[in-house]
Amino acid sequence: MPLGLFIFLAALAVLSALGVILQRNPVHCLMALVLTLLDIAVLFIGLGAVTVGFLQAIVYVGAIMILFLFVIWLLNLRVEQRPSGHPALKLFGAIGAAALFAELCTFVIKAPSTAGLSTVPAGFGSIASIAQALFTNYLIAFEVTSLLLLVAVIGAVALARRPANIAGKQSRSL
Amino acid sequence: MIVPPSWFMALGAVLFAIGVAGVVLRRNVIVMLMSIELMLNAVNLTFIAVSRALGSVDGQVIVLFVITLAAAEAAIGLAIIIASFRNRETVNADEMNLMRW
Amino acid sequence: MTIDLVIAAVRAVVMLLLVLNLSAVLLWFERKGSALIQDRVGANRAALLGIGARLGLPNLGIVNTLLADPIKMFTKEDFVPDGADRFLHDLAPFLALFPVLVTFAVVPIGDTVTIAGHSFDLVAANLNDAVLYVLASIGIGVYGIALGGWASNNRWALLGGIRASAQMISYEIAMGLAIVAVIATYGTLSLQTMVREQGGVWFGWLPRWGVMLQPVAFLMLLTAGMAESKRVPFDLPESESELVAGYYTEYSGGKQAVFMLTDFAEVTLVAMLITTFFFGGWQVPWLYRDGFHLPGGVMVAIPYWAVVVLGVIAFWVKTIFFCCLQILIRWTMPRFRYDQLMSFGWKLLVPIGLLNLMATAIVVVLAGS
Amino acid sequence: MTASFPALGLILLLPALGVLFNLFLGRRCGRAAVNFVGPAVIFGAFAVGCWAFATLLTMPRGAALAVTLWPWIEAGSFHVDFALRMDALSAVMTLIVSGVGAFIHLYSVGYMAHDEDYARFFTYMNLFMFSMLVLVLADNLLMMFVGWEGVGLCSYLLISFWYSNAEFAYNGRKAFVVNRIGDAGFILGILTLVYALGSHGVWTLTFTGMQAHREILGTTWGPLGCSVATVAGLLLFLGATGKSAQIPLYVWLPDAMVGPTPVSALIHAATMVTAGVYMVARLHFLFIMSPPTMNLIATIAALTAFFAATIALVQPDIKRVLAYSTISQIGYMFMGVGVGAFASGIFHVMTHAFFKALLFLCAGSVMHALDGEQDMNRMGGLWRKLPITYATMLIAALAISALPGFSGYFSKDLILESVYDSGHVGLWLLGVITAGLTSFYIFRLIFMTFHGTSHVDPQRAAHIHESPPVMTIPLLVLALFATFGGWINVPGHFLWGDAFVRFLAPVTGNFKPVMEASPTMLSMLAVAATVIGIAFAWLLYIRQPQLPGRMAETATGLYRTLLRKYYIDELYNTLVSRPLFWIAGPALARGVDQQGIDGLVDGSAMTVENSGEAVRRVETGNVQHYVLVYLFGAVAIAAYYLYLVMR
Repeated sequence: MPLGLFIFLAALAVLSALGVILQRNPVHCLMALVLTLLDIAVLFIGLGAVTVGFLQAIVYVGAIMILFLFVIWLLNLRVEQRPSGHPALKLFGAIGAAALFAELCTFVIKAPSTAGLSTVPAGFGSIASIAQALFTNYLIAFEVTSLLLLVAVIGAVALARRPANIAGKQSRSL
Repeated sequence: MIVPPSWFMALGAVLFAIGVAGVVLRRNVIVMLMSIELMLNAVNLTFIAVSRALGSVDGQVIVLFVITLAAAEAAIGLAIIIASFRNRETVNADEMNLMRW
Repeated sequence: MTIDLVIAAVRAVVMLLLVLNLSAVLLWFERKGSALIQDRVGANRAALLGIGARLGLPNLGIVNTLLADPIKMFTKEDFVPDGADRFLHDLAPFLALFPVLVTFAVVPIGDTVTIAGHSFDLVAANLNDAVLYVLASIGIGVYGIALGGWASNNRWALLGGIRASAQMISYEIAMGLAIVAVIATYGTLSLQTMVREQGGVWFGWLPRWGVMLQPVAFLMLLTAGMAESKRVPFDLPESESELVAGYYTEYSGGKQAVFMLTDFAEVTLVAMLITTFFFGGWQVPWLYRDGFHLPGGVMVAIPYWAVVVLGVIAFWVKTIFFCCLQILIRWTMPRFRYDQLMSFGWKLLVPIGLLNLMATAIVVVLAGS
Repeated sequence: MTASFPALGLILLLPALGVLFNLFLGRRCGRAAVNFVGPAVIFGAFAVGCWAFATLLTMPRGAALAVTLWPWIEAGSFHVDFALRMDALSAVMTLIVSGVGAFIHLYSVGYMAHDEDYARFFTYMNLFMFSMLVLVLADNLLMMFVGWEGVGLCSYLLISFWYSNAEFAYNGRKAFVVNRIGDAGFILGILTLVYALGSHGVWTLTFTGMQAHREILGTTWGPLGCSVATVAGLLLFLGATGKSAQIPLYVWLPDAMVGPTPVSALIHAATMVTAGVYMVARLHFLFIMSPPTMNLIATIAALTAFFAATIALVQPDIKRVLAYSTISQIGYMFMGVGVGAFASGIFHVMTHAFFKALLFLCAGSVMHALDGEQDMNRMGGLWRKLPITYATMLIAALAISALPGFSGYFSKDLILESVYDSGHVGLWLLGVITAGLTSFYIFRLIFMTFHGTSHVDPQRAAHIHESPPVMTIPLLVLALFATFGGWINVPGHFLWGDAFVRFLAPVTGNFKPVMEASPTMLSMLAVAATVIGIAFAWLLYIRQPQLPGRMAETATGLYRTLLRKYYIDELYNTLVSRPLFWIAGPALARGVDQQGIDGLVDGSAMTVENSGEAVRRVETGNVQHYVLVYLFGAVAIAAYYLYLVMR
């Protein structure tokens, strides 16, 4: 990936991420997050993980974020009025996050510089290569994941379902 | 010039730290969930960078699993938020303290 | 280097212009087509200095649709209601249009050509993972509608937005299943490769079009595609009788024009995808690189550039045909009820898609072994 | 030589199956099934035993049948098989046990006819038979110990069979505890042998194996000064005193009489209590190597015989009289083995099994007629009403008092002769006196029960009835054996002389007399003592029934002492039980447990509670606080790894 492109994407990612946590309006936060995710998807593609990048866009942006949007609408969230959180909490939180950031960066710097991008095999990151890994080495994990999703679906339905008495009124809404 | 993977990792670190800050600083539970997604993606970015550096596809597979996990987590988390909102009429973390001593 | 950039730019721009103009043409088709169907005259007032009339030609309303309407729309006041989220309200239409337009980048409209020693396919961007790219951009397309509805600070708009996003997400799954079956059939993610796969014939006369292999997927993609474009019978997000105008109730002027443009662009996109997946894209029956090989064994030699041109023409003919088909359906069908819509998507299309996918997988494996 | 004879397994299998059936299906299948299966399996075992015995007879002297069922313990070079071995000795015991047991089971069918818990009863009985046969047929000491404990358990279960009665349950516990003391000795004895043999590299507990290496047993044992044989012998004999009710551990047996009478007959007269004798005979090679042990056994045995006989003189309870008589008879057996005449001891085991079982069954029949009455002062003049019982019991009495011609005569006479010949003249004298006492108390029992004027309270007297055939047939059969069972070993050389002893000789070795005396002369004396005893009984209880009472008044002290069994129970209570109870109660329970341990436990719980009370404030319920802590944890961990990287 060319340097300029990377710098642009990185800056965009950081800015939009900051937008996620700094804005007051949940929908704006969500939009910022969507932007971040797309940006990261592009970074994936730039790193040769083409399939994963597109999947990130499809699943994350196309589905999960919409879910967030729905919930925000369902709860009819507006701009937060009161300043959020306890000041001490904020202070320590900021300190902690900063410390963690410093440490992580140190790691990255200390890490054995794999600058020499190892020459990747042909079709690296293609859907075929991923499927190869997924259905051989990670087969069990794959199956278990399907189970996880099933459980999540059932759990979500069970949790968010309204009590039967008022459920009748709301069907056919929207 | 070609950007070394470590830069991507550094970017991942930044995003992760931002996500952490979001989880700790924001009261709105939904925004906290968003921040968690942010952290997950930061980690994903690192994974992808490493997989590129090592030329192995495993990192990408793991990212796939993480995405699946994120989907499940979002579904359940949001469902919980809805359920609790029905009872408490709030999405502020510091007002959801039923588990208090 | 620069020439490559130039070529790439040219390819992109050409494709974009083609699509936009086709959308305009489709607008005209729709006006007059609906008039035809409903036994009305339709747009027939505006004329350019009455030239047509003087020449004794019937007024086909071309001026109305292609000239007057755009001018009217883009000169109208751009009204933003109180309490609306101004930024998102402005952003939404373009957020809706953008993903659709970029999708066209991967649709191949012709065979390989060579200009000044540079040979390239007649497609804006020849991706290997084109199908994923299509799905991704369609997925992103939801936001424009949804945000447009939300940002208008209007109940009908919000309901329309919610309906739209729910509907699109639901039918994306059906669409995805159909497309996955196609992928399994051709074993590739590149649209250009798929089209090449569809060249040639079976039994010496039957064109190897995908619809022969995946009829179910074809029907599913047609249905889901129409649902994606939110047109009758899937137009609940903008159903006048229920929601005024749905998600663009509060839109007027240029931004509404953009929404409408999005509609027609989506129609075009669906048509192009169907063409590419199931009807051989730019393939002309019995036409090979060196000319026609008619079933009778007759061989008509044709220069290669002519072959390419024929292919491009064939592609647009097929595309326009499917656009017209959608318009026809739009003016023929009544509207679904919302629960019907959902149960149709989830309880009919998705299971069928899964079964189809399973069958495809089995066949592919057996054929492969 | 040893021949493989897998059918031996059947002898154990059949009672085991009986146990399973009665335990799980008994209730469901009903009384009839249980009444059939319970005795049937034992008769089956008896039949198989006879078959094996017959096979054994066809083989040359000293042969044995054996079968290894499965390897049991494999610990390094230490190896124990679950194996059965039937030589002359165990063959005789098997026949006694299964034969007598079979008839007693049959008798039980009638005796327990009115009890609701018949299934449980036969479960226990069969289990007892199984354990006893394991004990008898074991080919190694460890297996024998299993049977040993098994019979102990069954004895406990059956003594307190009517557990709803607190006293019965208590007596059961008493028997169990006393037996534990003896069994502790038994275990220590086994361990001693294992240790001693093992230290010489001989890792075996099979009797043949130990006999083969008996020279090791002779060696003096490191820890103590004396020989291995002495140490092990003493310990094992302690076990024997427990199981076979010898001084000092006999106290449980009289109280064990609260169990159902068939139990008393089978377990506490015929079979289990003679296990000690069998064990000593089985390990004769070990005991012979330690003269002090042998002398101790003989002495204790003689004292027990005399001592128990004296107590039996005055007991009013019919079963207690028999119980003490059992103790004293076992004393005779131990006398025999104690002086090295093992065959004679086993011989007496056999005859005693016949007549004592018969006595108990007759007593049971009497009680059955008087619905449960045990006090002889409330009986009398029953002989017309219970003719069969009377006849058979009379035969048994004659047998036990060793009148010539009856089985008891041959065995007791053989024992006394051997005792005399072995040079223990004092013990012999004691034996003779005891013979007199025996005949006295047994005929006292007969007279008080069947003769004289009836003291039965009227409403009972009305419906006194002879027992049903299912009970009387065993009586008759046993009477037959009690009469002629002894003839198998007629003394001297006329007829088939000493067949029994000669049959056992290869196993138990021949008895070598040190001083010869004319057998006839000795038996004359013994018979004389017997006759005198009978005469006294007749005088006191037929001729002048008022005499005993007067004697009791004149010699109050002596009478009370005997009546209260020399206050032995009281003695044990004060010497052993009380201190133990004190240690357990005030000292340990209240002192250590309630103050110390409970204090610790409660204290810890209190600490936890208080600390929890203090710490719970941390649970603010606000997710973000937890996240914050979590975050700092992550920071710390990352810092640690950072430190590792930096280094």
